[in-house]
Amino acid sequence: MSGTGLVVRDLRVVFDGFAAVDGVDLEVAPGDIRFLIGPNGAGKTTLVDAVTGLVKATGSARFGDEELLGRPVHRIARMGVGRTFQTATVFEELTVLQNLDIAAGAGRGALTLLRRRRSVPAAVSAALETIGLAALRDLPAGSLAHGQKQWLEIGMLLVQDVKLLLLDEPVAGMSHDERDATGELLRVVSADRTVVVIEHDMDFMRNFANTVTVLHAGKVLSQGTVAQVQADPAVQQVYLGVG
Amino acid sequence: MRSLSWRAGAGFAVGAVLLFGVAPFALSDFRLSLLAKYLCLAMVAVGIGLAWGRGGLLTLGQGVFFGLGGYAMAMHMKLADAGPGEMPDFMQLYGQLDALPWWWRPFANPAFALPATVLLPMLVAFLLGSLVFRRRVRGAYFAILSQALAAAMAILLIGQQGTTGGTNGLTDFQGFFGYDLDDPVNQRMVYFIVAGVLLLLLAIARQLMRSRYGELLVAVRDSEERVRFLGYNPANVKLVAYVTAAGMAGLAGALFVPAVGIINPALIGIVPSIEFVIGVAVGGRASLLGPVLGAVAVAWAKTTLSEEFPAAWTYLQGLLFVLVVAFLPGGLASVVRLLRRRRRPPPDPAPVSPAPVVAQEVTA
Amino acid sequence: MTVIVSQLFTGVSIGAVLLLIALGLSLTFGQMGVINMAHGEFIMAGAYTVYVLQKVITGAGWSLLVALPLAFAVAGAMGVLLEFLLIRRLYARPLDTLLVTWGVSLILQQLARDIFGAPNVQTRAPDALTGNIKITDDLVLSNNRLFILALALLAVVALTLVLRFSSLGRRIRAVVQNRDLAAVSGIPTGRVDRLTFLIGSGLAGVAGVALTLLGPIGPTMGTNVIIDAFLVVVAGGIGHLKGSVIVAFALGTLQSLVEYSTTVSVAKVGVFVAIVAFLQWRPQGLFTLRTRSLA
Amino acid sequence: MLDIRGRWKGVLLPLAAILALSACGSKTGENESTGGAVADTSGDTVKVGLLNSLSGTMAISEVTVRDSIRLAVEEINAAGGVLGKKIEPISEDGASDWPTFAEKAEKLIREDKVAAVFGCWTSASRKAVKPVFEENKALLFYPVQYEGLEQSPYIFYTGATTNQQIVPGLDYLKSQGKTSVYLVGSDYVFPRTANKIIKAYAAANGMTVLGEDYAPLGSTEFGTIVNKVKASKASAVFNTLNGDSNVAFFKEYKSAGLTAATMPVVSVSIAEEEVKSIGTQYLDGQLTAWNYYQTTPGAANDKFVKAYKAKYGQDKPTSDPMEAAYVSVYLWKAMVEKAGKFDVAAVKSASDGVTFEAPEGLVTIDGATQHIYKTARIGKVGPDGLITEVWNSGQPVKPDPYLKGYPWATGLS
Repeated sequence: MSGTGLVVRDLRVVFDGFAAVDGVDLEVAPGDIRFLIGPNGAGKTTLVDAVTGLVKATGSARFGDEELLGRPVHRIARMGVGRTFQTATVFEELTVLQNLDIAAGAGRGALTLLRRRRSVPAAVSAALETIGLAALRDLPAGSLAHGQKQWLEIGMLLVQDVKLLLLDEPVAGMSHDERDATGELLRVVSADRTVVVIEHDMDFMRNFANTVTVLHAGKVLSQGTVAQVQADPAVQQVYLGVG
Repeated sequence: MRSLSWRAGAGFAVGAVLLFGVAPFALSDFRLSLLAKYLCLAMVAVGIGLAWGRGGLLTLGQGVFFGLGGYAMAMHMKLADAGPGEMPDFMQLYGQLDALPWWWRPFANPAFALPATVLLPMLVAFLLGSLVFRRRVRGAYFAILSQALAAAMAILLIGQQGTTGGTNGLTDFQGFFGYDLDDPVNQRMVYFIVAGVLLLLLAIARQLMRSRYGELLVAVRDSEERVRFLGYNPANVKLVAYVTAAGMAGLAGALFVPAVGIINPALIGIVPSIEFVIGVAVGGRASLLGPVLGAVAVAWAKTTLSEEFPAAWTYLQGLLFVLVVAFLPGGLASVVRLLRRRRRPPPDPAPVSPAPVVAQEVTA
Repeated sequence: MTVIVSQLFTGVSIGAVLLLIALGLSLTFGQMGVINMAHGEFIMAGAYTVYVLQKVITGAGWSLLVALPLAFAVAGAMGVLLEFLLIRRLYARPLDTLLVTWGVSLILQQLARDIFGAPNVQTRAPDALTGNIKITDDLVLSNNRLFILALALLAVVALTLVLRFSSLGRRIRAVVQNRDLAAVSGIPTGRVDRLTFLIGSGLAGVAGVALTLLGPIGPTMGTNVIIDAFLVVVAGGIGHLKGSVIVAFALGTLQSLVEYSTTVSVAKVGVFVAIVAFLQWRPQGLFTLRTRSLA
Repeated sequence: MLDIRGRWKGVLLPLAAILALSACGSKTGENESTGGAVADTSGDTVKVGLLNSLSGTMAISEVTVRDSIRLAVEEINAAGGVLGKKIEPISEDGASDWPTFAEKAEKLIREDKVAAVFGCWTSASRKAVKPVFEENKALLFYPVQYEGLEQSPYIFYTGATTNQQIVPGLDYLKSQGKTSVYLVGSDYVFPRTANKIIKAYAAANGMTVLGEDYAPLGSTEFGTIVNKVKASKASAVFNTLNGDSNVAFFKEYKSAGLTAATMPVVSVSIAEEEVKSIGTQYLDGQLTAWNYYQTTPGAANDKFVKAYKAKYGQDKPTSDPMEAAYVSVYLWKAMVEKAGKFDVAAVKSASDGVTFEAPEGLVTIDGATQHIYKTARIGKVGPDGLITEVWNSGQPVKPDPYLKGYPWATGLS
C-alpha cells in the first residue's frame, strides 16, 4: 500500500443559503477504495466538486501535505487529483488515442505541444491495454459504447497519473459483465492510488468497496466497512429502507 | 503519416502554382488586384478557422486586429510618403497640429512599423484574452464582447479625425517601401507577397492544427471543464489560438493597405467583422482550406452579385448565414468529405466489441 | 445643480430605453440562453407597425395606444415563427444561433427596405408627448421620455408578475432551471419555449413603438441598438430580470454623465470599458443562477 | 522533420520568385508619367460610369443621385447624344463601403474604359477614389456639397464648397441679428471642417460659439447634447448632423421645448427627402442652407422637377445633390462639345467658363478650381414639407475651396 490519503475536515458548501454539504469530515487512507453513498441530494457530487475545485467551499480538504481548497481546478488536477463525471465526458471528436494523449500531457512544454505526436507514449499504450481499447485507438471517442467511454475516462485518469481518483457513478448504465470488469479495474488501480467512488449500485458496492461513507442531507450519517454500515440502524432508516 | 504529409506538400505545390503561375497570366491587372484583396480577407479567415473552428471562440471582432495591422502599415506608408520630419497630408488639412503626435513617430521607422503590424494586434488580443479567458468569459459572452470591442474601436478611430483620418481613414498612398504603387509591376509584386504570405499562414495553421496543441484546442472547444480537470489551464490554450488569429488578421490588414490602397474605420466595425465569419462558415470552419476558399468565394460573389442585383446580395448573404450555419454546420468542406467518402468507402470501422477485454486482462 | 438633475433625468431615461430594448432579450437570452440577433429587427417591426397603423387610424394618440398591443402581437408572431422554423433546432448550439439569427436580421432589414423603401419613414407623435413638463426655466422633463420611463417600468412589473404568479411563468421557470425534469413532469417544453419567445419578441415590438417617439424609423434602426441591449443582459447576468434593470439604469446614467463632460464617442467607449472591467469582477454578470452542471 | 521541409518548399520558392520580380518595379518618383487609362470612345456610343451606393446605409441618398444622373443621360441621348454619340451609362454599386468605391472606380476606368464617372456622396468615398482617378488620369464629377480644402485635377466639383453654403448660412444668421451659435455635428470630416470655418467666421464677425458637440455617425441618442444646447441659451444652432441622427436630434429638440422661433436651427444636410423622413411636426420653420430647392423658380427647374416626377413617381421630391448630379452630366457634355473630343486633357482645358442654365439658375465652371459658380439659397421648412427660399445671394458665388478670399480664414488650411 502506497499513495497519499485524503483528509477532509468540516467541509461546507452553501448554494444560495442552502447547505449542500454541511460540515463533512472524511478520511480516506492511501490505497483505500472508499464508496460514497446516499440518497439523491445527499451532497455526494457536491463534495467531489468541492474537493476538485469546481465549487467554492469552506473548511479543509488536504491531500497529503497540500491543501486543496481555494486552488484553481487545473492546479488541483496537477497535484494528482482526478475525477470522472456522472455522464461520461470524453472528447467525442478526438480519437481514443488522442483523448489519452491529452490526458497524459498536462506537464508538456510549449515546444512539445507545438509538434505532432511522433509515437505513442508508453503510459498511453499501457493504459490502452489496461482499459481494453487498444484495438479501437483510432476511432473517435464519440463512437464508443457507453461503457467503453467510462473506461476511457478511467484510462485518462491512469495516464494522467493521479494519486487520488474520484469517480462519479462509474458503472451507471453498464451491463453486469461490464460492472465486474470495472470493479476489477478499480482494484488494480487502487494498488498505488486512493480511490473514491460515488455509487448507487448496492451490489457493486458490496463487491468492491473497502470502506463506505453514507451521506445524508449534507452530513456524514455513517462510516465503516460495508458490513458495519449495513448494520447501522440510522442508515437502514433513511437510506437502505428498513430491512 | 508519411503519405499524409506528401499529400499536403502536393496540395501546397498546387496552390502555389495556381497563385503564382496561373493567376498572374490569366487575370487582368485589375482582376489580379481584386484577387489580392480577396486573399487578404482569406488570411483573416485562416485565423478565424483556427480560433472558431478548432477552438470554439466565435470572435466577432477580427476587424479590430485587421484594422490595427492595417493602420500600422498605413501610418508607416503615410509617413514615408510625407518624407522625414513632415506631417502626412490629411493631418496638415484637418489636424491643426503643430507636430506629429508622439504615437505616430515610431511608425516612421520600418523596423518598428513592420513588426508592429503583427505584434500590435497580438498584444491587444493577449491583453483582452488574458482578461476574459481567465475569468471564464466564454461562448456567447465572448462573442458579444468581441463584437462590442469592434464597435468601440471604430467609434474611437472616427472620433480622432485629426490624427487617424476619421471616417476617411488613411488613403492616397504613393509608395510601398520606395516602390511606386501606381506601377502595375509593383502592384503585381504586392499580389505575390500577399499570395506568399497566405501560403505561409496556411502552413502555420496546418502545423498548429495537426500538433498536439491542435488536439488540445479541440478538446478545450468540446469540453473546457474536462480539460481543466486534466490539469491544463484552458485559458492559456484559448489565448494561443486567439492571439495567433489576431496576428493573422493584423498581417492581412497590413497587406490590404498596399493591395487595395485604403484602410478606414468601416473595415473595422461590427458588420465587416461578422462578414469575415460567414466566409469561414461557408467553407467549413474546422477545416484548413475551407475558410480560405469560403472567404474568397463569398467576397467574389459579393463583388459579382452586388454589381447586378444589390438587393439580391443582401438576401443571399442572409440566406447563407441561415442555411449554411443551421443546416450545414461543417460548411462545404463537409460536403467534399461526404462525397469523397461515398466514392471510396473506407475499410469497415472495427466492430465495437462489447466484450470486456479488461476483465480478462485484469483478472489474468 | 440644474445641470446635474437634468443629466440624471436624461441618464435614467436612456436607461429606460436600454431596459425596454433589453427586456425581451433578458427573457430569451437570459432565461433560455438563445442569442437572437434579430431582436433588433423585431423592434423595427414594432416601429413600422406604428407607421402602417397611422395610415388607418389618423389620430396620433389613438394610433399609439392601439399600436402597443398590435406591435406586441406582430413582433411576437415573428418571434414564434423564428423559434419554430430555426431556433428550436439549434438549442444545443448557441453560437450558431447567433450567426443564424444575424442572417435572419439581414433578410428582415432588406425586406423592410423592399416593402417600405430605404429612407426612414415618419410617424406622428401625439401632441401630448412632444411637449414637456417645466420644473424651472432650465429644467424641463420631456413627456416622451417620461412616457418611455413609465412604459419600461410597467413592462418590468408586468413581466415579473407573469413570471412569478402565472402558471405560464411557473412553467417557464421550471424549464429554465431543468429542462429534462420539466419535460418528464409533463410540461410541454416546446410550447413553453415558443410562449417565452412570444413574450420576449413581443416586448421588442413594444420597444419599437416607444422608439418612434425618439429616433428614426428605418430598416437599420434595430442594428443601432442591439449591441447595447446585449451588453445590458450580459452584464446583468443570466436568469434574473433585476440584473438587467439595474445595469440598464446604471449604464444610462454613466453614459449621460460621461457624455456631458466629454463626448458621445468617449462615453460609448467608456461604457464598453466599464463592462469589460465589470465582467472581470463578476464574470457571470451581476446576478447568477448557481447550478451544478458542467459547461 | 522531413515533411516540414517538404512543406516549406512550396512557400520558399514563390518567395524567392517575388524577390526576383521585385527588382523590376519602378521606384517612387522615378518615372512620373505613366500614360493613364485611355477611355474607349471608338464605337458609336460613349460609355460613362455611374458610381453610387445602391446598397448599405448610404443607398437612401445615393440612389436618388443615380436616378437623376440617369435622367440627364436619357434627356441628352434623346436630344442626339454627345458629339453624335449616344451615352451608355454603366452603373456600379459602391455599397456604402469606401474600398469598394475605389475598386469599382478602378473597374469602370480600366475594364469598361469609360470617358467620365459621375457619383460618390460622402467625402470618405471621394477621398478613397481620388487616387484612382489621379493615377489613371480619368475624370470624376462629384455632385455633393462638401468641406472644401480639396482641388484634385481630375475631379469636377458640382456641389457647393464651404463659401457657397456654410458662409452664406452664417451671413444670413448675422443679418438676422443672431449673435451666438451652438454647433452640433456628426463625427466626420465635413462637420469638423465646417465647424472650424464657423469658429473662424464667428471670431471675426462678433459672434460667439457657445459649444461644439459631435455624435458618432448613426447615433440616435441626443438627450445630453440637447440638454447642453438648451442650457447654452444660444441664439441659433448650426447643424451639420448626417442621416438618422437628424431624426433623433429634432425629436429631442422639440420635446425639450426648443422651437424655430426661440432658437432656429440652420441645417446643411437636410434636403427635401430628409424632411419627409423626419416629419414636418418636428421641422416646421427650421432653416436650411443649399443652392437649390424643389421650389426654386425658373423654367429649367420646372422642366427638371416635372421630368423627374414623371419618371420616378409624383411623390418623389427633388433635392440639391440630385440637381447638382443632373447638372454635372450636362456640364460634361458642354465641356466635351467645346473641346470637340472626349480626351480628358482636352476636356479639362476647355472647362473654364463653360455655362449651363441649370434648375438652380445659371452655373459656370471655374477652370482654376474645377468647382462651379453657384447661387447660395437659405430656405425654410414649411408645414407641407417643402422648403421655400427666404434669402439668396443674388448672384452666383465664385467657388473658393480654400477660402483664400476671406481674410478671417487665413490659417485654416
